[in-house]
Amino acid sequence: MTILKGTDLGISFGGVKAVDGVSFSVGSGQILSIIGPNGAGKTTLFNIVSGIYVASRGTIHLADEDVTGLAPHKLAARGLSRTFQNLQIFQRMTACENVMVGRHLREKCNLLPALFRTPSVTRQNRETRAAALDLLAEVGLKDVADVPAGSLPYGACKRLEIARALAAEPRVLLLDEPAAGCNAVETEEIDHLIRQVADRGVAVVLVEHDMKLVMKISDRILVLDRGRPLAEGTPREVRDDPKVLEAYLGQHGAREAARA
Amino acid sequence: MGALLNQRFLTLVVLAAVIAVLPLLFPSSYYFRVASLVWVAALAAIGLNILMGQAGQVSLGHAAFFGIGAYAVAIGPTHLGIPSWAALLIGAVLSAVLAYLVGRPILRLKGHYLAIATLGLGVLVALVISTESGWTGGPDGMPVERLTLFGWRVSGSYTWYWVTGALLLIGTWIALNLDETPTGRAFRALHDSEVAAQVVGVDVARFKLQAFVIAAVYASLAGSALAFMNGFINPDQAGFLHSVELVTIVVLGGLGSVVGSIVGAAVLITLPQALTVFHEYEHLLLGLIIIVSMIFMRNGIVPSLSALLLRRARS
Amino acid sequence: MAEFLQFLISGLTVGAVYALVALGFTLIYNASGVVNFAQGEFVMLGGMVTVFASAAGAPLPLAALIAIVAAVIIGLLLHRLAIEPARGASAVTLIIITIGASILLRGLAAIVFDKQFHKLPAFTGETPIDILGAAVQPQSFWVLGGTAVVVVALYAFLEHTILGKAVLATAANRLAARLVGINTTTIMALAFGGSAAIGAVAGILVTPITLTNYDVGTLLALKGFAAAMLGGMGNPLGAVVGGLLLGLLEAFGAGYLSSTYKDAFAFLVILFVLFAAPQGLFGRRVVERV
Amino acid sequence: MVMKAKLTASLVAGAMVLGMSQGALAQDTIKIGSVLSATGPASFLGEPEDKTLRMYVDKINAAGGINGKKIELVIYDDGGDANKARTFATRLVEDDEVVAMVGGSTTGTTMAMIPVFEDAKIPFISLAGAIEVIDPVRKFVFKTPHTDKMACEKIFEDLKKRNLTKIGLISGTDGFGASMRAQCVKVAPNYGMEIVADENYGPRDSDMTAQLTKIKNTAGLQAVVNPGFGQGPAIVTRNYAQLGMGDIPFYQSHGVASKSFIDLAGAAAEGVRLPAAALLVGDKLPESDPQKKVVTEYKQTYESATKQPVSTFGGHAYDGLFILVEAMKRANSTDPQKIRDEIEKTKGFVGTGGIVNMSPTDHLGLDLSAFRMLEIKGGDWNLVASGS
Repeated sequence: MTILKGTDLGISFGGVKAVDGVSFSVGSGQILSIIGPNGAGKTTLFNIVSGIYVASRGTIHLADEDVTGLAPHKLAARGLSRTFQNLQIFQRMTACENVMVGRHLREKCNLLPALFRTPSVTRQNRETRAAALDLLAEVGLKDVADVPAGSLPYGACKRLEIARALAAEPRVLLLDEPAAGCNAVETEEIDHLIRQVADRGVAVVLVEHDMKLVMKISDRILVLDRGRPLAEGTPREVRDDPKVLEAYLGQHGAREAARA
Repeated sequence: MGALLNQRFLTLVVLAAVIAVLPLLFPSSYYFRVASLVWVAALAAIGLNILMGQAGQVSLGHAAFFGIGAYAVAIGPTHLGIPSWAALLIGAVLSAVLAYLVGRPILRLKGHYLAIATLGLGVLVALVISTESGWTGGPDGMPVERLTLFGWRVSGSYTWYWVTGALLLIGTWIALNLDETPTGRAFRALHDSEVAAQVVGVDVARFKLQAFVIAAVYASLAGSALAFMNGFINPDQAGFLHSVELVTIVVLGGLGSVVGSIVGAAVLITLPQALTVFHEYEHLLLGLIIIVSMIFMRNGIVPSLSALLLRRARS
Repeated sequence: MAEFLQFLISGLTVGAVYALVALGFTLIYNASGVVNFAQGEFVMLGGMVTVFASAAGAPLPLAALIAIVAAVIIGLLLHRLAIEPARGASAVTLIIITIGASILLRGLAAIVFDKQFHKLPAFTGETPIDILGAAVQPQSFWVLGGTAVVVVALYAFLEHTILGKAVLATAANRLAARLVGINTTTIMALAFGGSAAIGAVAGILVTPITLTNYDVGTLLALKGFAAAMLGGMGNPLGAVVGGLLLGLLEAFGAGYLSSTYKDAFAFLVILFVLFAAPQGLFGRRVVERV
Repeated sequence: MVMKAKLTASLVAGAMVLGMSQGALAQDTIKIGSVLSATGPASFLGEPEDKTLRMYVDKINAAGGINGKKIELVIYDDGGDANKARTFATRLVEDDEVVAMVGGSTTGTTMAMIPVFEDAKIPFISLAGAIEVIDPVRKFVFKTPHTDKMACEKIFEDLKKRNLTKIGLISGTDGFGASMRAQCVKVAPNYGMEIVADENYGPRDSDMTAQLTKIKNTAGLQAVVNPGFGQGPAIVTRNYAQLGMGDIPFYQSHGVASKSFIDLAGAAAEGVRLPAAALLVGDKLPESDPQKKVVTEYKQTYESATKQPVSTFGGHAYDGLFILVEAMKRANSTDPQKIRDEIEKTKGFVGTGGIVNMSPTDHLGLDLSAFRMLEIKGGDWNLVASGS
């Protein structure tokens, strides 16, 4: 069943149509990849879907509810979680605290008990930390749990963001270039991780440049070019679509590729 | 976790010990007076530090809440016949309500725009206080009735040293409590990345507002304490320069460091007292000391020194 | 009508000074990201040095020149000794440094000069000029004209010289500017020197009207900052418009509403403008990039 | 270079003061304290007060001190901040253990310090203007400057003589201006005055034409009074002339009583009237005037030592110091209680502000005759002949 559906989405900045008439849908346990050349509007689309930008047209439905224009934290409360292409980790907090913030929606968060640190607050804190440590173990960061996140290497930060996004126990997970800057072994690990998450019934939407990874794990692929949808289909359909080749390699390159 | 709990506990024990032992070194009650001023300023600064250091939101008008707290305990008993202790609570509630009401639109602003908006709020409150002289005594200020608790009349430098010291201890305890809770983490998260905090479900506007209200209540209580202690209050305490002084204490001591706010207050309150021997060079030296310490301890006194000690210990 | 004109000219004259202070804020902010709360002290220096140089026998134009040079030297020293060593520190740390600098400069002025109020003679006499019933001091025209000259000169410098374009490039993106070979340290020094000069000019122009002493800077810094934010931080045009607007708000507020609450009126307008336009009137609408 | 030498000197001096602060000479000296606003917005009050006190304490000591004991003067600068003043007051009482205090430049700082001296039972001679300092009478608090109420009365008296009753007020919103405005509004009916315009300006404002335009256009206006101090009244006076209001009689207060006002306001000051102490017109007083000798001597001493024009503010400090010194001589004791009693008995003291006759119900001891009505003519103060 479809859990996240975007219909005819569009937004423009200073007259430039960054996203223009894009529709997509993804079901629970499915992996949808969004690909396209730089500037195709992939991240912008993510920002619209996660509520950071407000679309100038189109609608978004999350589990059949119209969530168009809802603020990010409200979308998060409805089960949408994401990572960022250029890292948005909490630099001054430890790795573990980063993931604990990810559990925010699962925690009781009343001000007065917090100020006077009632026993229930301490207990909840212990539980949250345990859950966070489990997630860190899952992404292979258990050893650095109490290290300030700002001092972690790039690849570790990428995985930390995934752990934080997972901590919210989302129904839909948007991953923006999770494998960027990772070596082959790390990419392999992320590949496994994404598969696992999807198998748990989470809908995953992925923006990724690593075509090997995309072709391997995607159920469906959406190709964007200059903000417009170019093609949509299974990995195989998309790979064989001449329009896609052309967009990626230019007309000349497409002819070359067709000949090869 | 155990280590963190200990650190929190240790901070409180050390602070309590300092408050308890200092009087043994004081030759006269003038020193009690200066120390009480430090405790009061530190209390206000700790609150402001929750807003600035934890949640990362600037307030250049924080003395407004200090002034509201101070004038509540001056006006309440004098003009309205409200008992002093109730006026203190009313002041805190008023500050919280004002912070809640103006916080919503103001906290949508970012960085310098937030600074000017809070500054504007501070100027407005100070202006009302100094103009409505029928209630507030105008620019020359007004007397404050002594605080009476269960028949005990709280007065004298010595008594106020202990009262403000106890207040500071409670304020410190609460601020340290906040650190390791969902609320405290939400503050720090939205400071580092608002957008990332939002997408994991943190209602950024709500938490900014909470931090603003907490900081306002701290300032209001500190203001009330000072008014009771002085038995007199004037609009300077609500003014722009006092706001700047509070921000300077927070930054000088160290953004985000509770101990830093206490150290910052100690430095900025005692420095002018120590510099009086230099007569006309007092202000020049004060400015110089602020510049030099910010250059060499750019993260603030406490964070910079503890980082230095940590490095020493490692090598 | 005469009343309206009187308020208008009074507001514009005061506003022009706010505009110049705001312009100084903007220049330094653009080049370095620093909000310089010592900006008001440059205005104080401009007035005080001119007063003391002319008391020592220098003719007014020479005294004014000495004042500008003195302010520029102080501006450069401020950059070299206080801002440059703290390079990379957080914005709020740098603000506290400039507040320290402002306390220091005020203390220094109280010692080097004195704590008395001083005046300068109006440049071209004090006989008021009648404009449709409004009585205007000739010095007002010097203030307005001087401000216009500074604004035009700054505009020409920024738009039509290589160095000016380097300043704009640094303002737009410091890292990129460095990558294309712009010495951003020099640009920052230039900005501090330039805004000190602008401040000093403001001080010289306005002292015949407003008088000066060692601590006139604090309030001017406050108002100039407000003006810069009203216009939109980092936008020179915004600084000028914000300054003039603030001056007009005060004058019309005092004239038509309440002279007691005229500052309240000005700040209320600032608050409502910011609620409607969180980046000020001419600020860049930034789209968050994530 | 000079600055550096001066700095070194004060560093050394500072270190010495620190070293000896515990008063090795306590037996042979009398400690007098002072808290003044020598910097900040009220520095034009605090600075001449500071200079006067230091200058005359040196003179008294050079002449052998009081009953053989030298005066040790401790002065702190509160920067105009009442909270700081309060702390310094505590410091004077608790740490420096002074036997008396002459200071408190503004009403705000004075009011904040009063409880300290009342509690410690140490006499406090304030240099602040407002009437609330001595009304109600507090046992240990005295003051030397004329009250703002008296200034209003003196002005209204003069207006009445000229048959002018419809007045406009333009007041500073600082403590002095606001307090005097309130007093003027209060006593106006006693003199048949009607306040037809009532405007205000901030203590740091640089243009008051908007307020003055409003006053000018008020129907029936006959005279304007400007309660205020600092540079504000100078700007008001200039704007007054700029708007061509010169033919409407204009009154300043005793808050501008220094030659620098005439200097700052320039030609615009011509014809302005104000109530002030005899100090400003010492050379124009008839030989028979009892104050002539005191005020000309003080003026000469102050102006030759500081190269700055004399002000009545410094004069208030002079009066306070000598009222105290004479009380101490009479008491022949350093017991604060005895000194207080003697201050209260001050009779016929000829000071710069007038002839002081204190009593248990009057801790100021001046009457309206202490004020002279002056008019600025030819760039100088002139006595207004009574009856004109």
